[in-house]
Amino acid sequence: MNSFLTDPIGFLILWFYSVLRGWNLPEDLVVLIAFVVGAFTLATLSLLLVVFLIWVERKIGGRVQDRLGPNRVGPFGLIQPVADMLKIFTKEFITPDGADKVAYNLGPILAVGAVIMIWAVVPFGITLYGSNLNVGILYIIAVGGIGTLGIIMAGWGSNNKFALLGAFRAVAQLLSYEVPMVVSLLIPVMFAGSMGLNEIVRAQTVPFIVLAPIAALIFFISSIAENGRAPFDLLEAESEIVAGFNVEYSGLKFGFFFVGDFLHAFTIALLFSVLFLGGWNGPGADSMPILGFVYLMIKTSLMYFLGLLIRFTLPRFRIDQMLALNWKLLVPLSLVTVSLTAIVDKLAMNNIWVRVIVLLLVNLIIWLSLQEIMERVYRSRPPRRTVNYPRLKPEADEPVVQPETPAA
Amino acid sequence: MIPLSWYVIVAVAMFCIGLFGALTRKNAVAILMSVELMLNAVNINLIAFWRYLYADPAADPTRALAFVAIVFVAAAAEVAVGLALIISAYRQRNTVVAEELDLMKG
Amino acid sequence: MQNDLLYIGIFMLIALFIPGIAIVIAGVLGPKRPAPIKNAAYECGIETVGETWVQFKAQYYIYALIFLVFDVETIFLYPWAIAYNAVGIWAVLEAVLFIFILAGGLGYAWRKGALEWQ
Amino acid sequence: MPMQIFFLIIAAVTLISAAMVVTVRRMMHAALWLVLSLFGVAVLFAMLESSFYAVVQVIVYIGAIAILVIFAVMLTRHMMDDTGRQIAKNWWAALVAVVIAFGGMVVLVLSWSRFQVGPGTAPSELLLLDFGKALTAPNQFAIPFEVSSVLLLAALIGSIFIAVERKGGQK
Repeated sequence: MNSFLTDPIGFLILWFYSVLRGWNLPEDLVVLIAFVVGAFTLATLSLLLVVFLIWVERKIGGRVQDRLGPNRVGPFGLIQPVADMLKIFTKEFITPDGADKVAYNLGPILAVGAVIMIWAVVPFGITLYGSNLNVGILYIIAVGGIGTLGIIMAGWGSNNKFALLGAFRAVAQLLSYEVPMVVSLLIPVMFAGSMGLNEIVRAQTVPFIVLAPIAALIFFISSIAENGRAPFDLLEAESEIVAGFNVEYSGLKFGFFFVGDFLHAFTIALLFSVLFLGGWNGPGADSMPILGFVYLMIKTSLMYFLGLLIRFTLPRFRIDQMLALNWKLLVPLSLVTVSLTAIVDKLAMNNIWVRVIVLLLVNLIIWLSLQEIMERVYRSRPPRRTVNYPRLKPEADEPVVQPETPAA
Repeated sequence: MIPLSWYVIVAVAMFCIGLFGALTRKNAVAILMSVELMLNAVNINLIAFWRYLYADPAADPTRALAFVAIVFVAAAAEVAVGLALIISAYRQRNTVVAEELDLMKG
Repeated sequence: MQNDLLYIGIFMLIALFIPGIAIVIAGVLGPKRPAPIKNAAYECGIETVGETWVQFKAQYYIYALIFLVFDVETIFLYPWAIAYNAVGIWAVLEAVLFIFILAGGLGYAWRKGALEWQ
Repeated sequence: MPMQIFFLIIAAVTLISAAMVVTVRRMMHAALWLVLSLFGVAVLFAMLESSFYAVVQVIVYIGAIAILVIFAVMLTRHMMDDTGRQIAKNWWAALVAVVIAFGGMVVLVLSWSRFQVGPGTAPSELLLLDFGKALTAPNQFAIPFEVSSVLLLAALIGSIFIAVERKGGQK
């Protein structure tokens, strides 16, 4: 009973195994059934979470922008997403003429499936993880590539110029921002000496954000861009390319792109907490695994809230700004950060506090020199060309023409 | 258990399919895709032999892994340069049919 | 390790299966009343002119190219990062050299103006 | 036994989609079949307990190379269209040659007894650590390590040089 109080989910899993073994099944089959049930539960939970996340996001978004958010259906509008879900489930699918059926239908499935797949390797607690894959981080990157493929299939399959143009843009953005993400993720792997997410969490006696704040920042920015949210929401810039790669979708197929989007926003917060904020580490988490889960959720909610604040306050980048930010700032910065961190950490003594101080100093130096360089670049730029728009105010010597007042 | 020969046969079959494509396809991009298939067949072979014969620590298992890494690099370089050439040729000659790309004939 | 991979495989299948089955269910529940105008490609009310799959600029291709090269480096850098705690300073310097050779490619693209959005 | 059935399914999917790559008429479909085939190879890697290369296969081949191929298909789409022959006229000669080569190699594989072995000891968890060490050890792969970065650099510079549109050049 004690075990149930400190680690209810792990207790349930063990109980489930013992029930299966009680049926005298062969061991392989027991493992297989347990895996299927576990995977199904986790995937379903992640999708159900989206229903809640939509409400949270709309409510917080409303508050940030001085609106109320959903407030009609149920208390505080809590039932709103359920109503939306029921509605979207019963809408008609409109498949455009000349669409490539297979690519068109696989697109949304891959886009949302790729986000769910990340959850397979996330450690939610000491005992609570799907799979302790020894190449967890590379798996996350690989799954991101599958999502990119889903978008390109959606854009190409819909037989629409806007959709294809949107898909090209989206893929250019997703590919570009994968580079700084891959490079900055080297740092947690370096410190932990493993690519398994469990080992990375376990290695964080000091959260890695303290050891490598710049890498954490790069990871955060590039994962927002991977998610395609403001300020990086060029993939669905309504004002520029009608809606991007998903113009031709309707009903649930359209909805799934947004399910993927909402879930991805939460997932990057989760990953950030696992990789840089210490995951389930916290006082007392070793003896009471459920506490670790609570810690992780608190950290995740904080990061999720931060992401929402960014989303609802910043305006959208132009496409050239978005690409320049990546290739001319984040990629070089991540390369420099990784190199310097690797060298300095090797030279620093193995004492954890010496490392913290030295690495913080290195990060500070990188940051200050970055500021200095950007200042210089900004100063050395030629002044902005001013365009001679037609003036609204007349010249001094011109006769002032009063607008005719309409007859009363 | 799956014997090694199964993997080798799959690799051989894949290599032959890639070879067939490289010999018969007219489109230059398709030829590149076929070459990718052949390189993949090589990788299947390398990893299968690594797993069956050299995985135990006494036999220096890292050697095969380094080989595979080099094959990956070669494949990436080949695709990058090959597709750039195709795009450039397409821009100049407006064709991607390999037989019509006879710039060197003068 | 085999078990971990098995779980990943099952999870990937299920992660694709659930959205797929949801779309099938929604297709059964929803009405089906296709009409020629409704099924036409959406281009702000104007009829589609010319082929849909028009040409696009090579700029996108160049970004994908640089991405490919940086992606391949993961094969080498991630095993190195795992071994980071077990190797000496020279190995670290080798990896830094590796990174800087690659950064040379980025610098070339920059100077060539290939990173400029036109 | 279930392992063998699973292997046969995966091998069939991989090979059939590879065959579709070389025969299908629309280039875009060929690229999508290529993705499926590459994914099948990744699963084969996973079955060989090389999780690292299984994942790298997805990252490099599906995430990057396949996307690059799809881009190239779209960029050059105009002429390579789906009408007209996609296969050279003397395809049957190539088919005969390939089948003979395949048959010969299969006979060779089946006749040599060393190919009939089962898997050796499972690779240890520490293998990637060893691989990382070996990559930078001067008496092992330090030189291939650096040379491959030079190769990648050369490929990048070369392909950018070729692909960048020259100003004022012919269209």
